[in-house]
Amino acid sequence: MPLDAADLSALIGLCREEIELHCEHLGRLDSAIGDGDHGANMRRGLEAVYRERDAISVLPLPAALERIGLVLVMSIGGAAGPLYGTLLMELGRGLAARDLAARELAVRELDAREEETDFAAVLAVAVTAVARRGRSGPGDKTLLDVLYPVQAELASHAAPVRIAECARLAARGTEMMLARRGRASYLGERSIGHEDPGASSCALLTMTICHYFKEQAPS
Amino acid sequence: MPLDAADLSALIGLCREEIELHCEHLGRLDSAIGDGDHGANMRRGLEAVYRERDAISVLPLPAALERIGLVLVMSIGGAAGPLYGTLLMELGRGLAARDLAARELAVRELDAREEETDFAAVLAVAVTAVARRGRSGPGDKTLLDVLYPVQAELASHAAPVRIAECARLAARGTEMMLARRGRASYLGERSIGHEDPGASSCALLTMTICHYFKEQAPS
Amino acid sequence: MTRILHAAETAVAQSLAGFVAAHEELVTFGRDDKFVRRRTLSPGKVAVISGGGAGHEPLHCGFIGVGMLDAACTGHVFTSPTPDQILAAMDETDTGAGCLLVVKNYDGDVMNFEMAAEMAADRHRIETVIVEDDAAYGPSVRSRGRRGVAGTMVVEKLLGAAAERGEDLAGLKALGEGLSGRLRSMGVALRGVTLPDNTRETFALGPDEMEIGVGIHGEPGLYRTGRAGADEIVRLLCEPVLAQLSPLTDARPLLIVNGFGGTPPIELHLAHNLTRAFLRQHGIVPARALVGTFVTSLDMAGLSVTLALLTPEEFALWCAPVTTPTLVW
Amino acid sequence: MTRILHAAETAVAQSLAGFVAAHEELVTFGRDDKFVRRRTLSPGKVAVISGGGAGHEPLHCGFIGVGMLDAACTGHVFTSPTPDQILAAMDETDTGAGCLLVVKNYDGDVMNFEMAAEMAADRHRIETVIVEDDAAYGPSVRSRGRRGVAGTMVVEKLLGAAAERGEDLAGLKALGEGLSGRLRSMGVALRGVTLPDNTRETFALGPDEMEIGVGIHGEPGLYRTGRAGADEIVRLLCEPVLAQLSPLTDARPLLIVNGFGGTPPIELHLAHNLTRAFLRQHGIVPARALVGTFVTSLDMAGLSVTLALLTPEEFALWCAPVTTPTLVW
Ligand SMILES: Nc1ncnc2c1ncn2[C@@H]1O[C@H](COP(=O)(O)OP(=O)(O)O)[C@@H](O)[C@H]1O
Ligand SMILES: Nc1ncnc2c1ncn2[C@@H]1O[C@H](COP(=O)(O)OP(=O)(O)O)[C@@H](O)[C@H]1O
Ligand SMILES: [Mg+2]
Ligand SMILES: [Mg+2]
Ligand SMILES: [Mg+2]
Ligand SMILES: [Mg+2]
Repeated sequence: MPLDAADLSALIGLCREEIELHCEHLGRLDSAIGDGDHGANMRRGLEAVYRERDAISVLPLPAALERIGLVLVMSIGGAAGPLYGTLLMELGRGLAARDLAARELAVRELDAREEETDFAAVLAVAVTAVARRGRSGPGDKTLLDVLYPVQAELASHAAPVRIAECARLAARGTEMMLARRGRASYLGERSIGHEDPGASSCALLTMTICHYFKEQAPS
Repeated sequence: MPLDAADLSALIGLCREEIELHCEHLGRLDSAIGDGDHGANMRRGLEAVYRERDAISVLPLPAALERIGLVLVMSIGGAAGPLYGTLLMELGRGLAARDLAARELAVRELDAREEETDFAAVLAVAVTAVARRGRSGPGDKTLLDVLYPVQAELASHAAPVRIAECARLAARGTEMMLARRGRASYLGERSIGHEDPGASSCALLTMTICHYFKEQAPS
Repeated sequence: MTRILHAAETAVAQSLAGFVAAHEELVTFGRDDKFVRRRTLSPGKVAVISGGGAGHEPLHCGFIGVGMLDAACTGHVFTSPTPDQILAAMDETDTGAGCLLVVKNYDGDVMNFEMAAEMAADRHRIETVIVEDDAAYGPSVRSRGRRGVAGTMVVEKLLGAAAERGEDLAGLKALGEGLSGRLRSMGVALRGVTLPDNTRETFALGPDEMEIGVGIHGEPGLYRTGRAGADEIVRLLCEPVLAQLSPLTDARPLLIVNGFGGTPPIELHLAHNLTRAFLRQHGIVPARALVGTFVTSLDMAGLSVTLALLTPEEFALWCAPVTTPTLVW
Repeated sequence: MTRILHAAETAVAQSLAGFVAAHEELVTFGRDDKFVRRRTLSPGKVAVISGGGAGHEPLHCGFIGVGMLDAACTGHVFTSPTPDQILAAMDETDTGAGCLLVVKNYDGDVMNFEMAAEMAADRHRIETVIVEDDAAYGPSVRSRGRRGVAGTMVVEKLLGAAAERGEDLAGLKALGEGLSGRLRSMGVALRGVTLPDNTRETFALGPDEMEIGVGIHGEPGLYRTGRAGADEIVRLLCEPVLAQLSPLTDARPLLIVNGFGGTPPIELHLAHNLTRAFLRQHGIVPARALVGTFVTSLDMAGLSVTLALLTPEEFALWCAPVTTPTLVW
């Protein structure tokens, strides 16, 4: 589904609301195995993006995503800032590169399914960039443990509800993991039994986006 | 009743035990309207005297009392140190002066009643010295509110039980007073409703001494 | 000590030993460890001596050194030192010009220093300056005057600098007394003090309460009220201070924001900034400001604001060089 | 802030403003208040830049000045600063010899400084020294290495002194990395941290509990145990430190006893004295000791012990003159 300015603006607003709603919950998750600020950090980031939403949503999608990433990096700080920032900046850059390549070779427009495949490929690259930034990988009990399965679902053309459900379960699945990255890793065994706050915020945002796509999808 | 070395040593031991027993209680009284250390302060003083009891109790009574006062001054600190110290040092000095005067004029030995009158007079001077040291007077909610009535009872030849009871009631009587000296005075109206810790320790010591005299008195 | 448990009787001595070991180039123990003194004395200079109960560190020992104190006597926690300590300090640091005693106005401190001064009257020339800067208690409330709190460090700094410059005993006494109307402090506690002997707090505050007008001995303050925001706290502290300060033309205002032991630097600097804003609204711009933990009440959470309206000469004494464990400039 | 309530979003900015106002002869805000820097830069000297989340004061801003840092970037409480702050600091303080970034080893700090360094790679020569001195976490437990805690101030002091002396970027990097095996710290918390946003503690300790191996972000430590006496606490802190330090012949041991924000000087000096006694039993006599509140975790009660086995040259750098808001000698 192509995103126009109204979609993007609406999505920014919805993501901000979602984080606001779960701000305390994210803080509490982070208190248990980190330093308790993940909710406040994410809120600060989403508020900054929200303040710029008018300027952002009129940009072409790749530029808009890259801009969102930069705003997140420059406002969140902590671990979450560079990670979410890298994700969106790389997504934007990847899409821009794809558009450029597509335009150069362009014989015909891509159909929706091809576009999805393409997007999944770009996302895969972006997720890899996040992993490189965090020097981390699957099973480390981080937001990557949501990003990897979400990307995989997308690559297999799952429906939005399916992807949302996958994100939710993936976040919950971090509960039993032993943290090997971020502040939670200082707890060693004691990190087991608590859901990772970054995975949780990542699932919330994924679910919000999927929900929007489901609602907007031509039925 | 004349005090010999055994009496003095026994009294020192009893006073020390009494303070030890009520140390926490005195601390709690001081926490309510002061800084919470009166029990610990008094214990430190009595322990110091107890450590020197052998050397002290062989001294003539006036010298023994003066020495006890000095040990208290040099070990207690805070407000209680100079006050109890002044009381005992002045008592000792007053008795020494009386003994000297008596020896000079001495026609005959004093009888018990005369001796008591004499002691009451010396105590009155010592209590006045305490008041001067503390720049305080009756009704200020301090140990003086026990010392004044105890001195008056002694002057009127009251029996030990009577004096002990008077001390107990006098200490309790400070509960309703508004403190005008010491740390409790910073509380103003809020000092009302709590017994003064210094008055309380003074009553405890008075009662201990009176009890000893009662037990020892020829029945 | 309070939280770091250690036998209460030896904790103060241990802590003093740790302090002296950390600053051995500047300070050393006096005879029988009864007090702490400068390593090197200046012959012919008045000896400036202070002291008080433990639990207020870095006051007083942290202010021993060139340009400030010659010796400090430490008592047990919240308990005035005893006369023998003060006597020993006078005997060892009086190099001929006499001793100036700086005493915080608490009955216990006043009486112990007074007894020491009486006992040494035959062998030392002695003057005493009583510090009473606490704006929480006007003399009307208590005939014995105000408490000495964080303003004590201002008196010690000015007298120390003047003594270093060669001021005599009478001059120092006059300087100290001249300051008293122009020096006020006011404190707030946000959590009571844990006493060393027991883990009980001297006054327990609920998480939504604060105690205004506290001193530095864990004694309760002037009144208790609901926890207010930082702006309101600053107003509650500054208003009584301003109301009680004697005005002075051509004043050099000195501001001190002092932490009570359990409040970290980030909060003190926040309060400092708000205090400056409040003072600015009242036409006062500090010529100097000092923010930190200087006069504590064990681990009490909270802080005090001290304002001193200094004459240009007094301000010069404040700015004069100082080399102590706590202040160096 | 934590106890002195103030809107969490503006509290850090207010506190920084209060800090700068208190030390305006030494420091000033950089562009758009994004960082704090020395008032006067030395052209041709490598710019030593550090930073991290707020809540650790006086680290890092309190160490800006001659002989130590050129600039420090402060993030929100316990949150790394963002790359734009670090970029602005590099742009404003690099006088030609490049920038040395001193970064505590937390994923957030490392990533933000790294992004800034990548973004500025075209216009600045940059080297980064990662501090990882926390003895609570050996590299075996966590492949990403130890946390950076109170030892950070040692690295900042030595690199600052070396930069002042004219050391180049490569030399500073080598100096910082050479130190890492000989610098260890270990901390204990006796009461958790109250977060500014809410009055909740990040980890709640009972009055009879303590948390060993804590860091400086209110995160729980290595293990929790019953409250021990001061001697035992010192042993629990010193043993892992000693076990992990690489031995060095002719070492000059530097000892730092650091308070976490809620622990008063009297307790720190007590712990210092007991630590000296413990070290003496293990054949170590500190050549220098520093006791105070330097690297905090808001108002957390507790302290850390840092031991650095310095070479004679490194020790000379430690002793070299320094003029900052926090350290002056
Ligand atoms: N090295 C890393 N790689 C991937 N994700 C990480 C890493 N470090 C932390 N995270 C993620 O960041 C989250 C914490 O973010 P946040 O609380 O905002 O930052 P901070 O840890 O700096 O306080 C963690 O829950 C985890 O999901
Ligand atoms: N100025 C004074 N005159 C007489 N008694 C006083 C005075 N100041 C204090 N006291 C007495 O001393 C007691 C407190 O002693 P203590 O707690 O040992 O000393 P501090 O107040 O220095 O902690 C008070 O309860 C009171 O009885
Ligand atoms: Mg966090
Ligand atoms: Mg008391
Ligand atoms: Mg006391
Ligand atoms: Mg954080």
